[in-house]
Amino acid sequence: MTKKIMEASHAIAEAVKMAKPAVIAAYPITPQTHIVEKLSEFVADGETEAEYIRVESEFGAISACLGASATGVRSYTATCSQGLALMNEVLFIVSGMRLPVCMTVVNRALSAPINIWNDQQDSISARDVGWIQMYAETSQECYDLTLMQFKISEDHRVLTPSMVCLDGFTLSHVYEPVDIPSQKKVDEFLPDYVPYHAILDPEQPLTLGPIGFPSEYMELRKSQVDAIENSIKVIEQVYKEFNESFPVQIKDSRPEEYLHVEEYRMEGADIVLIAMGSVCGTIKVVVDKLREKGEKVGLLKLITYRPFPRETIKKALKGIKKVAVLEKAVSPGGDGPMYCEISSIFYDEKEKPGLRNFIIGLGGRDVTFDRIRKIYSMTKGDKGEKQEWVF
Amino acid sequence: MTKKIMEASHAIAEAVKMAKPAVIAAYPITPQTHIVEKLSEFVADGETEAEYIRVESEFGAISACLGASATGVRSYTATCSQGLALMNEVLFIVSGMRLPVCMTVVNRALSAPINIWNDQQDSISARDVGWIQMYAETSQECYDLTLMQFKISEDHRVLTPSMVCLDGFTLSHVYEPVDIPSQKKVDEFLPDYVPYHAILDPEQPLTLGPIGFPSEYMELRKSQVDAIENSIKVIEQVYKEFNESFPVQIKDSRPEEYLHVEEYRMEGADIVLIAMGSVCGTIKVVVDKLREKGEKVGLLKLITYRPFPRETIKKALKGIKKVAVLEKAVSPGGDGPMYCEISSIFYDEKEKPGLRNFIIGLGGRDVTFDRIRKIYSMTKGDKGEKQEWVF
Amino acid sequence: MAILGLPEEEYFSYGHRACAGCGAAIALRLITKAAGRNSILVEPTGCMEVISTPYPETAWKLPWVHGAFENPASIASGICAALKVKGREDVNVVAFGGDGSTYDIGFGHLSGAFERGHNFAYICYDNEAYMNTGIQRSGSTPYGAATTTSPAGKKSIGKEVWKKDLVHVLAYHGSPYVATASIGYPTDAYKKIKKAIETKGPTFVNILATCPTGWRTPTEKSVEIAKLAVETGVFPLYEIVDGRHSINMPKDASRLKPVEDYLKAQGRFRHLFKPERNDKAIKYIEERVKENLHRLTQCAEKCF
Amino acid sequence: MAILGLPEEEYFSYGHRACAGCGAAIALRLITKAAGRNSILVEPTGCMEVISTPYPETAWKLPWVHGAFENPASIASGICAALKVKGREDVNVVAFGGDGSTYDIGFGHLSGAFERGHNFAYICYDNEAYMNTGIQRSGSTPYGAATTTSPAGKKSIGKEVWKKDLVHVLAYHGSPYVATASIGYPTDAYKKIKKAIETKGPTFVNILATCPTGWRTPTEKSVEIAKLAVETGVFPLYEIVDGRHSINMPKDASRLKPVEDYLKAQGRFRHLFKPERNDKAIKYIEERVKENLHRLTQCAEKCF
Amino acid sequence: MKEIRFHGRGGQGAVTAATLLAIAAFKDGRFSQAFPKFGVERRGAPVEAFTRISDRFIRRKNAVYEPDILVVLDSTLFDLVNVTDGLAKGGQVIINTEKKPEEFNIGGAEVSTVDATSLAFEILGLDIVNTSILGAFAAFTGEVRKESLCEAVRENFPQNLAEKNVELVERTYDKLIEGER
Amino acid sequence: MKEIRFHGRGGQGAVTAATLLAIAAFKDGRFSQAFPKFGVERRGAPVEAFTRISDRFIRRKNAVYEPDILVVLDSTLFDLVNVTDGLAKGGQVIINTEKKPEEFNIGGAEVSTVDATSLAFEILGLDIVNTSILGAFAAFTGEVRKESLCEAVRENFPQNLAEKNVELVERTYDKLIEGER
Amino acid sequence: MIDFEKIKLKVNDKEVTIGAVLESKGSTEKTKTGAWRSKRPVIDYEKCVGCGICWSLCPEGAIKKRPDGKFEINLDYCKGCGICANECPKKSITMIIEEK
Amino acid sequence: MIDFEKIKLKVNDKEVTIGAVLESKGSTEKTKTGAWRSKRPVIDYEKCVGCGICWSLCPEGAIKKRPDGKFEINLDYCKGCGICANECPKKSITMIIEEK
Ligand SMILES: Cc1ncc(C[n+]2csc(CCOP(=O)(O)OP(=O)(O)O)c2C)c(N)n1
Ligand SMILES: Cc1ncc(C[n+]2csc(CCOP(=O)(O)OP(=O)(O)O)c2C)c(N)n1
Ligand code: SF4
Ligand code: SF4
Ligand code: SF4
Ligand code: SF4
Repeated sequence: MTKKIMEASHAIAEAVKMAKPAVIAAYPITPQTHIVEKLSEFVADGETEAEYIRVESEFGAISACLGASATGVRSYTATCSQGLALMNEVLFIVSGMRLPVCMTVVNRALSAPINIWNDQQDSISARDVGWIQMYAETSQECYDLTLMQFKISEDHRVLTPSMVCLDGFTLSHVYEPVDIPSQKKVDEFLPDYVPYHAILDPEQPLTLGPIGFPSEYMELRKSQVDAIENSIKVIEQVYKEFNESFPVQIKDSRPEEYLHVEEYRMEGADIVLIAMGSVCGTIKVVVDKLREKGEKVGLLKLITYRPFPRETIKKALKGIKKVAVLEKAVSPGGDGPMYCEISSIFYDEKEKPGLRNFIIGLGGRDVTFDRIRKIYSMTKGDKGEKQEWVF
Repeated sequence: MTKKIMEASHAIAEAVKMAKPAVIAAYPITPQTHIVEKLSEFVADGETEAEYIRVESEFGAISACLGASATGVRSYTATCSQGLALMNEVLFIVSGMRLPVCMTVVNRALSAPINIWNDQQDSISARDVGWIQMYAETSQECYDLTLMQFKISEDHRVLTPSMVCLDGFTLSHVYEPVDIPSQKKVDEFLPDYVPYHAILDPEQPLTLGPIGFPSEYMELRKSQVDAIENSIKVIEQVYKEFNESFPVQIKDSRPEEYLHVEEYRMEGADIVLIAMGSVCGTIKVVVDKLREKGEKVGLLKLITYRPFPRETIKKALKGIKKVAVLEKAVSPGGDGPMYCEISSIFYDEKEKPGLRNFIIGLGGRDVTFDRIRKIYSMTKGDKGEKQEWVF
Repeated sequence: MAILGLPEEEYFSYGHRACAGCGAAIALRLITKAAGRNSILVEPTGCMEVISTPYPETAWKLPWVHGAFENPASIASGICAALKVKGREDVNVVAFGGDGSTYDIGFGHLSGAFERGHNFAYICYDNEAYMNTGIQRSGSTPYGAATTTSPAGKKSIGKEVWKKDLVHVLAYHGSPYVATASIGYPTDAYKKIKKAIETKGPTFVNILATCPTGWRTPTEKSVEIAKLAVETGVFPLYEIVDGRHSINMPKDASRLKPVEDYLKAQGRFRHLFKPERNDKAIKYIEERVKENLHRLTQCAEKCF
Repeated sequence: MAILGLPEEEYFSYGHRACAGCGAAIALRLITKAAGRNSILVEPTGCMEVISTPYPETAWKLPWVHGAFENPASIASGICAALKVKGREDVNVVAFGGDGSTYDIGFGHLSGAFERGHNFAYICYDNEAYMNTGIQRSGSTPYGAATTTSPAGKKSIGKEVWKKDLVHVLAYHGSPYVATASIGYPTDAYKKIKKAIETKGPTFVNILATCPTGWRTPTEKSVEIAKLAVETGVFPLYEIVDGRHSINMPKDASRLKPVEDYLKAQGRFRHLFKPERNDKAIKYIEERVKENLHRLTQCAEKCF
Repeated sequence: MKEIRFHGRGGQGAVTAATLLAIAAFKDGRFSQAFPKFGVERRGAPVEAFTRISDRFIRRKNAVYEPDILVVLDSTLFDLVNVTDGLAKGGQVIINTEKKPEEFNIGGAEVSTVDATSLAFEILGLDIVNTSILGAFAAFTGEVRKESLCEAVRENFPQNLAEKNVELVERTYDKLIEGER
Repeated sequence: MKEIRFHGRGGQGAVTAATLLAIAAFKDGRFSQAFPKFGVERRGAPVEAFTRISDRFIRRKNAVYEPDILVVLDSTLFDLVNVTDGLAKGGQVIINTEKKPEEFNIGGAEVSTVDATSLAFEILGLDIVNTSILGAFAAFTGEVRKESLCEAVRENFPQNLAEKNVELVERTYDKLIEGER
Repeated sequence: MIDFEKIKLKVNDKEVTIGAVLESKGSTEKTKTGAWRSKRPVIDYEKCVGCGICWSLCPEGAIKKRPDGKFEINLDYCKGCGICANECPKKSITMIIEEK
Repeated sequence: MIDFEKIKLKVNDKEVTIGAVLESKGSTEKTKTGAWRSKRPVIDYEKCVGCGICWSLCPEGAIKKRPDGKFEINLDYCKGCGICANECPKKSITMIIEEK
């Protein structure tokens, strides 16, 4: 166990190194580069046994991970934005083949116009691809969730690839304190990957990726959807095990206990803001300040986004009067993606909170204290439209 | 005006030919092939002036369309499934650049396992890319919507690319009666494309596709989102103009009047099924049969899906007791995409219908009368879970 | 047990759903025989993938994986890396795809894998069009051939540009072994594929495989036509080993059969002869075939 | 007005945000001069795109479009087709990108566009790594160079494979004109680019462009080092016109400067000399440079 | 509405037959629809194709499960697939065969046979039976007019094949109508 | 909490300085955070970097708008960018310059200057001032201990540069503390 | 080793495997594609010299070596393409039309 | 022709163009990148023979021909890379440190 101050990118690289993947295949893209550069150093210096494939594109990266994972080893990649969009087709394939590939997404806006700064459009627009998604607020969470994602994805009940998402620059390039446990403890928590359903090996020849006819395709899809739905329980278990194995070392650098959501000062709250990722840190500060002034406000931070923890959210928001959903992504011509999903949770409920949608921080627009305060007061005062962009 | 019996694919090829695009760039993929093969014939026989670029991939196809559209000419492509997923990155770029590229999507399931049959996962999973989407039930609608999409996309208030989606095989490969108007009438309805904001021309050198900083990116995105939101009115106008220019020739082969939605036997209905695409034809037959038995059931068919016609839907469902949303797509780990969007429309309403979600027809699973009846009776009897897969 | 130098054991089972007379299916039999039991196979989307794995059936008797249409070379890269880490570098990694995947949509990734230098063999079963989707032109479709996206018509003679020379293109990627082969010469093809698999580094064999459906030829002629392609010089057989060419066919152009024999035998070239003969196009093809052969011979003699 | 044979007019404006001493910026000046006013430019994502179009500013004075990182050749294809239909085939279509786009992620599409035979020129400003994202290795990075994804380390000597020979690869696509150039020889480069633009069909020039930031060289040496690359034979200058080579540099290897001079001048090769000299690697580089030159000379003399 | 299912082998023209029938019915002033069974079948493999004929625009887009009429282009298919699967009660079956209807025992269905192969050989010199069997269809069912069929063939076949096939339709039709066989 | 903004030019090491400061503060047992202004700036262009120091874990991830302390690595930046933008009332400004603090007129702020360039030339033989100015920062603000800074430098610089830079930190610090200038 | 019993799931009324994985056992042999055939190869063993050319070229792999060194055709899978007949150097194979 | 006034939109408090389109007018000249410079080239016109080599090699295009045939440097944009000084065959350019 070492407490260090390090970039979130490097915390992830550390976690990946300590998870001992056999194959890393990645293509550089800002702001993911610091992760893969660090991993390259580890490889160059022999600090990891992993093979690093310097692919010619992100399409190549995810495909190489597919190949490696199908050969029965742990495989890892990292990307974002244009790179994630370029992987789109293969993302569906990897999850359909139930290969537990693990990925880091360093959230960045999508072109056009081209923009290298943060929002979450990239991974949000990949919400249908059948991957587990978790979002990190801090460098510590980056490290922790990265370790956990391998365990979750590879669980035999899950066998579903996963993304850990962190905000580009706003988190990825921030140096802050992180606690890195010992390799021994990590090994205990995360044993080697043992293939369960798929491995390319002349000892037992298998056929992976056949054609699925109308007579079976829908059942195959259902079994995949069931697996990701059921993973909600497995994720809870892994969170729990992690909480027990790795108690908090640096106060406030992560939730006391990992759960699908983190409830921040929600006791007795009338108004709750919902958000994901690094902006939650900033919101917490504003919540503290508002609470000081006697405002009954709290934050509901989503950590697990796919599978969408419907029951947990519903429970957490029970009795809340007004909820503001803050999103760093849109669905042009439709309502905010997270807004829609939350509204669907409450559709059948008698008692439900007032729900507002705020689009924030697109393309690196900073989410300042003022902007958060504005969202709070608009929500409180029922001002503005159902969906508001906070510029 | 000729009434002909033809494959929906060919109806689309006819419409494209008559819309006189300058550049067609497409890559073959089942079940889109009949469209591009027909277009290839037209080109080979000199029946169109269009340049057909036989690209090396769908990524190339959409990029070539981008280039052509940026040069100020009408451009067209067609694809589906793996091909649409491969285009993903550039779809966002084309809409961000506000280039009115027009595309046909011949809906097909996504791998893995690979499956060439119909569902709508491909275009539904592209609902965030900033393109207009319309879904056709019949060959006539394929023809009509294809003509209209050019007019809509190129409207100076819109300048947003569009997809016309039709079910693979289930519609694309069906021969049925279609009325093809004269070229003269088509020319009147659809004049040449006149670039408004972007053209690559040495006469007036422009820079297209610059880098957008955090200081402007969010405003640029907003202006794009506004355009697609506002297109709802333009689409209505174009529908109207089309209705006037091209009255129905073949009864029942299309709505009497194009609107964002088609209300089928919704007068006095207690229960309404919502669906898109060719399955609506089958549902209509079942609705008729149920009505004969005195059941108060109707169908709400969505034609416009992006922008999502929230107000129209809300109005149409006013007073309805129970609604079943039938979807040929899922968002693994989340609720049905359309289900979420519809629930979000009603979030703030006091009076709202009971809402159910049925996943149907994935990977070519036929949607039979029985399955539709089952959905109806489950909805009526409040049987089953909120989301049900109808195998 | 070997017959005609080919192992008797089959790794690609009957019951597959290829058309009768499919040349690519012959190629698959040869590829799998050359690979042998200790191999992992990678295949992109295409006819041979579709006809071989109709879930829950599979024609394969070896480890086999299909991902997408574009990425067999990338998947193979991942497998190679995984095997390296597992200390199982004795296992052959063999990717094979149609020309659509190889020449077009998957070529960027193939090029990348060759640049990186993975130890795998890539075999293209070259049936000169996208057959699975119904005979559309590919970068490998020969000049003048009619396909559904390059139909012959009033303003079109079929494919309007020459076939991409992928074998040399990959040779110039620094591959230690590239070769052409034809299902018309199964023993030669088998040997070349085996050599490709045994050579360390990224290697390539392009095996011409008649598609009776797409070429519009009688099913029984599949092998005959694949031979004819070689005998007329249209599809020369050669190897490039570490940059050195060696041709294994008559280098003397005068000993070749007329190119016309090859064209006439196939429906996809019918429009060059009917309703009237297109002398210009036929001549162009003949000359270019001759020129290519000349260059190849020169290379074999003098250069690399 | 011309100076040193180069038109005086500038189409790429100052105020752009390239690093001081950026060789690629020199290349852009040359490319735009060769293209001239009647041109449309296409550029992929990369340093030169980022530094030239910081909205709402632009350094361009010509029609210019950027789509993505992968697709300049495809966008150019669309433009060519559109111009054809508009009857404006007099307009030059010039695409240019860094080596990352050209050699790697965009190469499949470039290959496709060359196969189809569009009438456009593609210029690669070759700074031998992904610079925009912070100096990662590309298919063009030379053997032994340290980058952030191929760092030198205990188990690594930097990039472990040889630079992709894209010029020949594209020549074998049947391009009527391909060439190498260097910002060290601006007039030569200008002429070649102009020739590429004027030649009908898909043409290619690979222009070596020092990146002081990525190569870890002093800014004032950018041109000197680009010359040195040629003078040492590391980056030979030649054209291939309709398949025939012609070399425009000393063919006599004995008249070349030592390869070491080139390596030593650059931080990216420092680990080959410090802390201790890596004789094996240096020798390997020298020999391979010699061998390449030898092949090239042979081609120029005997073959094509 | 009548639902018709064609059985043939990949390459035999069952899909074309279904389409031609739909076109002809449309020419008769009726409404129709035709589509293949969407598969990945290759040449030689059993295939199916469907036609629906009605007096109103046909809305349904689901598969045909209970055909009223079966058209079997190749009698060897009986050994291969369950040809009569779902055949509606009182349905009709038209088979290309040299055999007599009595030789087929298809519970309750009305069986008609035609030696389309011989006719096709006679007129086309080829074993391509899809137009011949359409002539038989017209003759046996009366669901479509011979003239419309001929027109459909004429418009949709390449010039060099059209007339021969029209002849084949007519010959088959006339022969059967005249009860010659 | 103290918020510090560094101004420099691309390539001058402002980002490294901000990071080292954060590391040093952490070594002091405090909490800290460092990050650059996220841009596409190239060598030579003005850049900014930030450090936050606090006694609790720092949660906020928004930008720094009202820095308490400014550190200016290159005084020519004053002509280029609005260096003092948002400077908190009573804030501190540390400038690398030969000039005296009095020569700068920054409304209300406490200005300190250090000739880091000369010191860097003297000790490193190079114009790389980021470690020197950190020594000055420690001396002027007392927000971080010299020893921690030295440790941070030692751990984060390549061996061949570490000791010289440690010397530079110390020299600068000592010189300023002793008030020698 | 993958235990195929473990990776089977029952969904709806169908049994499917996780990720659609299959054992590479050549299970297409369940489908007797010989039924597609309209012509059938018949070997004249008088002429056959057992060279094996037909064997090497059959797209189906439907020709097997007999103990006597000659070759025989597995009509369960032979699709009747006629390649063997066309390529047999001894012209010992004839294609005959299948009985209907 | 595109009318730039028409394609401007006011969003929030910013004016943006549809699709982020710009006129290719070399408007980066608004940004005086000369400010990035830490060294400055000074031409000794005694030595300069007006060959134009510096002009051809400046990455900024910051060197202009003067009416007298010699060349001058536009210090608004010169970033001080020193290429001109390094390449001048007459060694007529010296790089001097910018005043701070
Ligand atoms: C991204 C993508 N685009 C298109 C397709 C459709 N597709 C599947 S196979 C195929 C053609 C295959 O051609 P080839 O590689 O030559 O193999 P063949 O079918 O000839 O054996 C196409 C276009 C696809 N599966 N994925
Ligand atoms: C699909 C995708 N992947 C990655 C990136 C990130 N990216 C942008 S530019 C670049 C490198 C450019 O390298 P090169 O083409 O050599 O040009 P240079 O920057 O050296 O001028 C990369 C990796 C991207 N924009 N899009
Ligand atoms: S990093 Fe290199 S290529 Fe990019 S602007 Fe700087 S010098 Fe030019
Ligand atoms: S006819 Fe064809 S399929 Fe049958 S055995 Fe001969 S080669 Fe094989
Ligand atoms: S090719 Fe002819 S001779 Fe040879 S084994 Fe076959 S049947 Fe016998
Ligand atoms: S120093 Fe560099 S930027 Fe300045 S004028 Fe000389 S070459 Fe141009």
